[in-house]
Amino acid sequence: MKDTPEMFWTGLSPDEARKALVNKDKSMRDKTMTLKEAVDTFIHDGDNVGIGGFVDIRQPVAITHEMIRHGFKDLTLSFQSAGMAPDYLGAAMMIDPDHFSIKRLELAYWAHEAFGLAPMFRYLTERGLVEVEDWSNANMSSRFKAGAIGLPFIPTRGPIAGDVARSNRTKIIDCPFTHRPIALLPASNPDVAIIHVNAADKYGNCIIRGSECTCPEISMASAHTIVTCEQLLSHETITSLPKDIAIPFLGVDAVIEVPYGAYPGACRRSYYYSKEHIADLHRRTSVMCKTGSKDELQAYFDEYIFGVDDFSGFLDKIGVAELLKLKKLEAANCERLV
Amino acid sequence: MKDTPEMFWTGLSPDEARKALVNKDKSMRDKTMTLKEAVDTFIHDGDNVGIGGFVDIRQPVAITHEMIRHGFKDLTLSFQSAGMAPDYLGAAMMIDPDHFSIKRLELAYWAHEAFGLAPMFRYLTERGLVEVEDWSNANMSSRFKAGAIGLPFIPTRGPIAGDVARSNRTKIIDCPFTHRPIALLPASNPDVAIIHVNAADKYGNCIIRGSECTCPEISMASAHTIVTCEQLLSHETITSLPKDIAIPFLGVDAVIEVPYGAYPGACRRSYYYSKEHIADLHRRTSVMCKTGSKDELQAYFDEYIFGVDDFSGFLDKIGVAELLKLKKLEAANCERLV
Amino acid sequence: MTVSKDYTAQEIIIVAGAKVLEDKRVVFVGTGLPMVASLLAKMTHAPNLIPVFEAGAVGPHLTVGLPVSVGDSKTFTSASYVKGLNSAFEMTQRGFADYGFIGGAEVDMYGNLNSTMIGDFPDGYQKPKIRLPGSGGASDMAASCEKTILIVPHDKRKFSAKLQYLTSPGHLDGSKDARWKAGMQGSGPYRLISTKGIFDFEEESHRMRLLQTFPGETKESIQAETGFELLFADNVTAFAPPTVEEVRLIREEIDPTGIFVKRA
Amino acid sequence: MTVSKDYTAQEIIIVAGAKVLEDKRVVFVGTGLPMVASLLAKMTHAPNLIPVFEAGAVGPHLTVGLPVSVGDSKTFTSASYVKGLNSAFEMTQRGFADYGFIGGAEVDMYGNLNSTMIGDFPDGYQKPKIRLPGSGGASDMAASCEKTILIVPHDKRKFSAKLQYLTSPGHLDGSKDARWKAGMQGSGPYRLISTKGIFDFEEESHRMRLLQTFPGETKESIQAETGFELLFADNVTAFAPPTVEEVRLIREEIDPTGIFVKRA
Repeated sequence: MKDTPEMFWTGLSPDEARKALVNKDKSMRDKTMTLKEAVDTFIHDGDNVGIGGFVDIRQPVAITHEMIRHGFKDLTLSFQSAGMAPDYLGAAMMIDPDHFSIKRLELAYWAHEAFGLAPMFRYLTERGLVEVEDWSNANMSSRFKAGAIGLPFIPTRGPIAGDVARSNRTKIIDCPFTHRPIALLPASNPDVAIIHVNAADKYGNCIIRGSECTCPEISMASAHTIVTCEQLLSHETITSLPKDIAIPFLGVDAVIEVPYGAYPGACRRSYYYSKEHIADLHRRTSVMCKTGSKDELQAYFDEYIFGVDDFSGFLDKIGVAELLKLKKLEAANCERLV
Repeated sequence: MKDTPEMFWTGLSPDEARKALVNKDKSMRDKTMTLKEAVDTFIHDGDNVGIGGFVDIRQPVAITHEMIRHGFKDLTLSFQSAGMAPDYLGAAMMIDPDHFSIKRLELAYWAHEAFGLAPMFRYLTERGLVEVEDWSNANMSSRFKAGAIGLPFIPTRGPIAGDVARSNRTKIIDCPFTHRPIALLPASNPDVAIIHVNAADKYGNCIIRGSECTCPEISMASAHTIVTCEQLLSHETITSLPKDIAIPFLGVDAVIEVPYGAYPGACRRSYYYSKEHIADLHRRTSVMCKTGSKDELQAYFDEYIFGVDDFSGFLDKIGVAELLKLKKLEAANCERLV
Repeated sequence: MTVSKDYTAQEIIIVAGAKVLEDKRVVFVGTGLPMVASLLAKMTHAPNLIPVFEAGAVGPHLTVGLPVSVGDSKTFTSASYVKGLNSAFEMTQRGFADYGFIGGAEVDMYGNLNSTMIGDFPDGYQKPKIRLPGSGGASDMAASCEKTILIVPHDKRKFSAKLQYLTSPGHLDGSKDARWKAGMQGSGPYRLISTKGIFDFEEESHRMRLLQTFPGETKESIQAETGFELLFADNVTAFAPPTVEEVRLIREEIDPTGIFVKRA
Repeated sequence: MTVSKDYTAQEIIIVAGAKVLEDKRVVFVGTGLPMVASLLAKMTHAPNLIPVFEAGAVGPHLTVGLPVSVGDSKTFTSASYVKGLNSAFEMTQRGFADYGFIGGAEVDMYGNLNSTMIGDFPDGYQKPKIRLPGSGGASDMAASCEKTILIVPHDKRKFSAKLQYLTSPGHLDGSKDARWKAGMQGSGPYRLISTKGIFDFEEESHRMRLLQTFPGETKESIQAETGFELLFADNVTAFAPPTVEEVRLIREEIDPTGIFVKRA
């Protein structure tokens, strides 16, 4: 019915994704480790990285900081709508592409809603430094879902007409039941998922408050999953309400307790956004976009990422007052005692 | 790749299902009514009825009793695995097909696991009194899911080879991405869903404990949904933990508080199975299968269904001791204070 | 109701957007002005409006303040359902969303929208002149909400004869049943609200048609700032300016800190 | 370990089934004897076995007793995940289930199973001689679990040259890559446990092959009760009878009220 781009798989093909799971140790075992160990073990150059959260909620910020300290080449980033996580990774590429580079983006949206555009996205795309494949939010969410449930594709009634479906690997067929056109979306099975959640046990059973975004789907779709959590709880506490578990231990490979691990983004029940911190990073990035000078952006990275050993070092620089302020704002959002 | 049965839709076609929703009042309004009103308003002769629960857990028994008192003709019953609900409806047809009749079954399984076969199923099928379309549990669950999410079909890697896919409207195509065969299952959009849940508010927001079975999918797929609940709670209480809501008010048309509404089946946190009551109904049905005499089965219906005005009349005949015994057993299953 | 003499272009858009919404309907709310318009509708003629947000919240009462994101924690408190993105879009695909608000950087005469890129598609797709954020959920809402309400600031380049990229499908080429034939659901663009007036799409041609002018605008002034030929309703009327009370609600009750509504 | 002199046909099946299961693996547990076998495995050599039930429970510790149904409340207490049927089957389709137990009223030499009907398919489908319960989740497990373990009581009519209905796909016609070519995942039937012995499926032909005989049986006695020609492993061994402790665990700890395991 139309020319579709040539088919290829990024991350794992459906058959590779199945094989990866068959051969995997699925046992209920202690998966706690340091974030450095997790990033070093489960992320590799060239990987397709599935990013959890949505815009600036529950973005896996601490994991991106550790990835930047580590350095990676030629990553593919897959997400529906994201802000802070690709911001950090994109800015890292802007200041030193030899240390950290993104090859490709499969996405629906990279910006910050009320907090404005992502200058990193404009910088990388308008200079042609990354490949882009545009999808919609429902497209990307469905692609992760297809990957999570072992299907090679999933149908959608979504943006079947227009240029989105022409920018990507969507295939449009005649529905064999209704004989109307329907779009088929190829599954996404990333090599590794990076996810921040509210609580987890050491086996990787995760509780998410507020929107689950597409985190369960990305975790179950990926060959490996790194989870940071606000709170590490006992298995007995986590399973006392089994229906609260959004991601079962089977979908998780590494668990790290990182309070405020999504800061300066928000995490329901724990903290609201730091609009100011986000704006500061964007301002420094915009300077580089406009003047070509990376000094201010480099200074941010030197202070907050390269200048600390881990995310607790970053939080020390942010300071207690800021963190308590955001905690208080979030308690009001939730109308609850903390 | 193979001959597939001719395509037709039972219940609503995908396009009809969409239209039914577009024209529907979706407002948050008081949907409480009597079960008699609900059955009279939302179920009609010839309807495709989607049955919630699984085998003998959370079967909508009270609703089936009211349906039998009302009398219906030529129903299609759609479910994955069910026990007590089709048992009652099937037995009603056995004793008086002029008052109550089933035309067709779309199902994966009708029996009782540890509690044995369903003699009603054997009676109706071995005499050729109902049309049957066999599917698997994942097939039926996926078909309801496709209906719930507005898709005309959903792919599956399930029993693509063998006779199940030859018994039904599955279509097998070459996957346009992997070029391996894949099965496509047509959506199921029943005319009406009958569902029993743990708790609901008057708008129809439902909380389910233990397995959600396929209840959310069936509710969202159907043109109308009748929900009975163990406990009617305030909107504020139900929404104080929004993530516990398994079915939103948008998917519900009638809400009736019916404690023990799944008895003699089980309902997590509330009561365990009554193996004895189930066995008694089966024994009476088996007599009719073997001897042709419907007296014992008729006596059951006369006493427990036609002889009472509503489900509370049935419970009165069951008696307090039995209900308290099953409640106590279930508390032990859940390891919790009641 | 006293007419306000002190309102901004954003505020008249918000008031117009609110008025399009019927009470007791489900509205899929995008970020920004649609949130403010939906809250204003709820506080005025549509107290039982049901908002749905794409991160997954259904029907929150929004008593804890204006969300800054469609995934904001404020959308989950008192919600009647919270799963994730798939659930929100699946419900919409099923037919549960009566209205959806969408915006874009460009719109054409059939209500198609661009929020992806300025430049040459497909040849310049990998190196656009200006890269916009991308579809997000806009193209999904455009495909599957029953009716969509478009919000686009009015200028000649934004109201374009030919989009540089078609992100969110409207009435496509305007031909009969074009959306249906393409495989989509929903009846497509229902209203467009710009900084100059309110438009619908004529039943046969599906072309943009001026219904109401905002204060200070005329058919001619609006056509002059539009990059294609507009249709005009038989009876183009003047849209009443916001009332003092509406402006007060926006500034004092809904967005007191100016998250989306700028004072200037 | 003392060998028991007092065990039933069900009990030796349970012991054999338990022994097939490796520790730390995921087993999709069907109703009946597979539940007892999985619990026995957990209590003996496989304490970290992970049971999955098709109503949706993943990894419960099963400390509140033997479930009577795969949707029994006992499966949810202490579970690590509970959604519904779709989630359980989706996980299996994805590849999370290492083993699945399935049964049937008929099995053929390639491990295909019938649990739907006795009669003439397709002509007599709408009026079968004997109507069985139907697939339930069996055909899904057969298609998508990585390895399946079949449990079928041994008699000549049940071990049939030609199934009257193929519910749960095994090795299909036994040809090379038949399952793969048909579009399924999983390597198919891995073991079959009958009331007479333990079988695998030969690598090339995918035909049923006797590995071990239960006490009192020989190659010949088993072939005599099988409706097709069996293959025999090079070294057919005798399966050790259940131990006193295994029988005690089954009767006293796992199924004290005889839900699935009959005393006779």
